[in-house]
Amino acid sequence: LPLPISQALAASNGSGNLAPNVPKWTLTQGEPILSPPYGHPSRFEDGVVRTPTDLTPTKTSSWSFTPLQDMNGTITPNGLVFERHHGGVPDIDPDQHQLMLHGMVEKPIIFDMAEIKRFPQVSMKRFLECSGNTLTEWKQPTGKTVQDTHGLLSCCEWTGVRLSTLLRAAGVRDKAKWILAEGADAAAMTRSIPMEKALDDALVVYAQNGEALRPEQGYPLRLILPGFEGNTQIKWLRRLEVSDAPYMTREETSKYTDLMPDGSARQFTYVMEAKSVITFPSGGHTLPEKGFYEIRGLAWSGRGKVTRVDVSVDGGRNWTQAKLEGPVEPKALTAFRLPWRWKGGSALLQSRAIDETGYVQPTLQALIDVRGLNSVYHLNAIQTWEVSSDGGVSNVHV
Amino acid sequence: LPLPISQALAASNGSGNLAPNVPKWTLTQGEPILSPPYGHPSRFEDGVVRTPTDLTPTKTSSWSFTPLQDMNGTITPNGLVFERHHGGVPDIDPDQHQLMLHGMVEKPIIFDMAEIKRFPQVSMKRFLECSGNTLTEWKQPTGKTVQDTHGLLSCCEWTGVRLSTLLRAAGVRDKAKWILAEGADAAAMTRSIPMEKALDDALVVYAQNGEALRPEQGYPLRLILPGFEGNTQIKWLRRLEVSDAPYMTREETSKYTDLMPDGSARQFTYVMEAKSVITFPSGGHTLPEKGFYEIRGLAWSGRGKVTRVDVSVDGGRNWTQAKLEGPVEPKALTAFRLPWRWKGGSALLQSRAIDETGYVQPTLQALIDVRGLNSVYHLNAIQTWEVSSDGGVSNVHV
Amino acid sequence: QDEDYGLGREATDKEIAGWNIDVPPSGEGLPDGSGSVPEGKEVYQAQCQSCHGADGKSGQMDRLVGGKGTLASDSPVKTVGSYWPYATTLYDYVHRAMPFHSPQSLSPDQTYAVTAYVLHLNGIVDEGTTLDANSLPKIKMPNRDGFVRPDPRPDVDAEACMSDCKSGK
Amino acid sequence: QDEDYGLGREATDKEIAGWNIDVPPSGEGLPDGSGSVPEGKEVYQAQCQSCHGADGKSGQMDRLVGGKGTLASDSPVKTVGSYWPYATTLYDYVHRAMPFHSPQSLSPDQTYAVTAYVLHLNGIVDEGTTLDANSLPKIKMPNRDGFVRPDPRPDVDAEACMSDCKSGK
Ligand code: HEC
Ligand code: HEC
Ligand SMILES: [Ca+2]
Ligand SMILES: [Ca+2]
Ligand SMILES: [Ca+2]
Ligand SMILES: [Ca+2]
Ligand SMILES: [Ca+2]
Ligand SMILES: [Ca+2]
Ligand SMILES: [Co+2]
Ligand SMILES: [Co+2]
Repeated sequence: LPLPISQALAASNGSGNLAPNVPKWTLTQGEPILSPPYGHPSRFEDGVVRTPTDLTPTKTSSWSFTPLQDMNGTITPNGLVFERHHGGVPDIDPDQHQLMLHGMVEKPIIFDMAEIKRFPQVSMKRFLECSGNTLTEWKQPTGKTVQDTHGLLSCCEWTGVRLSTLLRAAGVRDKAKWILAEGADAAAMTRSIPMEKALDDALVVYAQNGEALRPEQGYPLRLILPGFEGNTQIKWLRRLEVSDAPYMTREETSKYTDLMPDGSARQFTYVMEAKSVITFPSGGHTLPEKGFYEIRGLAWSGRGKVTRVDVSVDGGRNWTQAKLEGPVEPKALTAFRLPWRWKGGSALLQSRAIDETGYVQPTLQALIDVRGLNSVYHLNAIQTWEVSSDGGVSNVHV
Repeated sequence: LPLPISQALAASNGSGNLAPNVPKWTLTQGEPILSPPYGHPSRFEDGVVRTPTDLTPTKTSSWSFTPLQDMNGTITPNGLVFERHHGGVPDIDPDQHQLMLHGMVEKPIIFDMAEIKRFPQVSMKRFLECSGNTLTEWKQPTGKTVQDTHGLLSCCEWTGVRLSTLLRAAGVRDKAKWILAEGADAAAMTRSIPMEKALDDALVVYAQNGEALRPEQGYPLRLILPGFEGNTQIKWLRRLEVSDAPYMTREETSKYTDLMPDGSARQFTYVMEAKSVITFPSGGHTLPEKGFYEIRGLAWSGRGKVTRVDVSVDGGRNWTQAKLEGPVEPKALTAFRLPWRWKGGSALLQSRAIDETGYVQPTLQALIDVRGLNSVYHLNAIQTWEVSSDGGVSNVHV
Repeated sequence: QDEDYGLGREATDKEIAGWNIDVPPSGEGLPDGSGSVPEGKEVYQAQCQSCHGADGKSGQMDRLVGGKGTLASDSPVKTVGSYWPYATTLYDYVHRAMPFHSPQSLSPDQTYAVTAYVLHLNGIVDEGTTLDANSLPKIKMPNRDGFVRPDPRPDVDAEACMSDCKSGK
Repeated sequence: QDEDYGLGREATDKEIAGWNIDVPPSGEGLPDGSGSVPEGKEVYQAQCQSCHGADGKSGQMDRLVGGKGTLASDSPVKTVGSYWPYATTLYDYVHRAMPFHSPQSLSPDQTYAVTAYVLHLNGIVDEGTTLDANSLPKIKMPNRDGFVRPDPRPDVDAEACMSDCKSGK
């Protein structure tokens, strides 16, 4: 009998798994189900992981970045959501976790996790961005990749109870204007939240992209304040105290305040303003040849929906409106895409988001003109990637 | 000096981490960032995993179930997406994976992965359901949990290129009516896809919930046919052959055909009809006390958007419209919720989905009246969970 | 919309030949070669019966033989013989996926032969049969006309009664 | 909408006392006890200076001392002394989060004392100072009025020019 086709072809061609050969993984059974029961990415994606900052002297008060340059779509898988902790990730037994709600309320209450999960539930897809995202980019282009420059950014479907529902259960007193939110981590992280936000769209969540919150995202309970700077969205949430005044915690005085050129500092700058970034092609990518590419990126606004994204390939001289992936949700990452033909030579790629308030993402110089170079947080400027004539892509200022 | 507050309280109260004590995880630094770089769930969620069927003699042609009873929201995290393979999960090197498109086309083409990723991209959140989902439930209630009864169901944001874009690149001939899609796994899984579907909303995807497809979901490339039975959405996609006739593969003759009482069998029953299931409370849950609970579940339709879900607590005698979580996307899992007060005693919980075509999810008896008991696939009947007077919840037929 | 993206390259005939393994009812793509029932018995005993049983009925894995006349009964038995509409599917599937642990390892002759043998066990071809690219597609399977298309669903027309409904069924 | 879900239970005063550790500018919640600058120096040397330096300026971790007059310069130095608007924040933060590896381990006396010492290093209180629940909230920090509220953003009014725009800046 002659050789079977697959072996004959394998013998006739050196290039292993490419056509006309039948690849080796077709010729034998693969891995069984539940390999493992909770799955993980292919080993060929081992490079797609969060990366550390090198700016912090400890690794428990530190941050790590989401690998945006390798991602597609608008959901951040839970394993890649960026981290920012001030006292490490606690290992909390949910049966021994409580939420205390007290202060200027009719009835102070303690909830256990099972009780919190029984309240009416809502889910919403919302972005999460550290207000320190992009902070290395004020003076010169520093990050090599979009993970370095914009990786303190993620977007998940969060599920939990509206904070307003819990507040009504306790009965908020008339003069109450602020809420202190406190975490159960070693930093006992605290921020003051305006009552208006608490009664608007604030959530107390226990689930993230369908499953329980991840430990580094506040398991078993965290605050979600859609569109607010990440630090306010207290993780490992254990306590909410209602008050008539802000608490002036270290994270809203020493940190997360924005120093202006005159020496004054802005305080309670909560909202993450409209921002966008091209994720493909972006720093570290290489275009293999001239021809068709789709320019792709993400846009978001803490004030509501992104209504438009423009893209420039000449450093901001001319712009074309990109296509947005729908449904566009408020305060959520929104994917934009624009077809492009790279003709070789250098190109300067930029994107510019516009949100439903009409706010237009500014240039870096426009921000610096107002804020100087020492405000640290809230750099939401237009990012430029230069494609050089060899196809390499790098971070530049124009 | 007196004892610090936290130690004084710890000494005064035996219950460790509960108020007024400061929990031990607050009193010491937690884990550093990147513990690990690609994150995983809390150890306290170790029970939330996919579970195997016990119906298959091998573990490489087998399936595993998504733990719906422990989940919230509409996204299935990639590690929990149900599995159904016929030759195990191949370990494919994406640099050695190709897609061949040939047959009744002007120009047969081979793409490598890098080329496929350069085509214009789309993302959409769509459900995936095996047409064998719920097959154990025709004759009597069998599964204990909603993972057992409905766990061949997941929903992800898929990103890739429209199949129609690839077909246009090859130039489909006039008489072409079908496409054979083939996988690179050991089953070389094949199904015939109608051209109409291919040109409508079919996708060739490489990303799932933001990151690369998981190995058990077809890494590096799979077909997504929104609303069609899962088996047609060929994983590890390596070949598309265009033809004027269906191929009559084993999976569309011997399997995935629906035997009627008269001995005839329906073939090419692709669409997953409107279906819903209550995930809380569901089989295996226990209600700890009388009082307020929110009835929660998922609804979906392969024909488009879910427009309404009704819930009954008396076994189908009286129904109340539940609230749907928006934005409702077509052919995507849609969360529904209804407040409920359990007064003790027995209750029979049911949900009923209605889609934009006006189709109403049927009772099991209505299906059996038409299809008998041996059609195996496409059981989309109303599910009943009985809450007994001790708060236990179990699977029943009414 | 019909933009030429310039992506991908033309597949060569040789590349296509290596991967184009399917065998549709027309028989298109069936390779040269042939196999007889006795040859198939040898292949079957060496490579199949450990899983599917000596008689094709008693193995741990899918039953391949019997069940004729049971499809309309309460306990239908669906096999190659009782249920499969095309013999080409048997060739296609055995070559692509069997034996389970060495898919695509059978030569064309072996595949024709074991196909003939499984059909013989089902009483569809007699012991003297030899199958090849010409004869295989011509076999008329017993349940050839047993399949209904297109999909007749929706096949139930439920109403969304809201109160005082007939409970359950 | 204001349905009583009957979930959760009333927190007792004792439970609240155990967790209600914050110290806002009003001083509400400051415990009994007191601490002096010299006592604070002892605490600091034993528990703080390994990370923050003997002078509060030269440690591996955050600088706690100095920087006055630099806020409007090109190289601002933000410390407790130059930047923090409230002394209560220092008490609050040191008690809740310091020393880094043993948060909430300092007694009220120790916390008052080390707070006094850090303020003294910054020249805000003199060596003879003893702090307690009464005196701490009254300290006027140098940069008390340095903060602007409410948030004045949007603070740039970019235009979405589409063609022939002034590139870049
Ligand atoms: C090691 C075990 C094993 C061996 C050896 C094996 N098979 Fe199979 N066979 C299976 C399994 C398991 C299935 C079902 C696979 C699935 O459904 O994904 C199967 C399915 C089949 C089917 C489809 C049955 C149906 O009704 O759909 C046919 C036909 C078949 N085998 C023929 C053969 C032939 C011919 C050989 C030898 C050349 C062979 N098998 C060798 C395990 C085996
Ligand atoms: C093992 C190292 C370590 C020790 C010991 C330590 N600290 Fe710290 N301290 C830190 C780190 C790290 C930070 C920054 C934490 C962050 O930003 O999340 C910090 C921050 C601070 C800050 C806030 C600085 C600012 O400008 O925001 C103060 C105040 C402080 N420490 C005081 C103290 C005092 C008082 C002690 C002793 C009772 C102490 N620290 C002991 C490591 C230490
Ligand atoms: Ca929503
Ligand atoms: Ca979409
Ligand atoms: Ca090319
Ligand atoms: Ca073919
Ligand atoms: Ca209760
Ligand atoms: Ca307080
Ligand atoms: Co801010
Ligand atoms: Co079907």
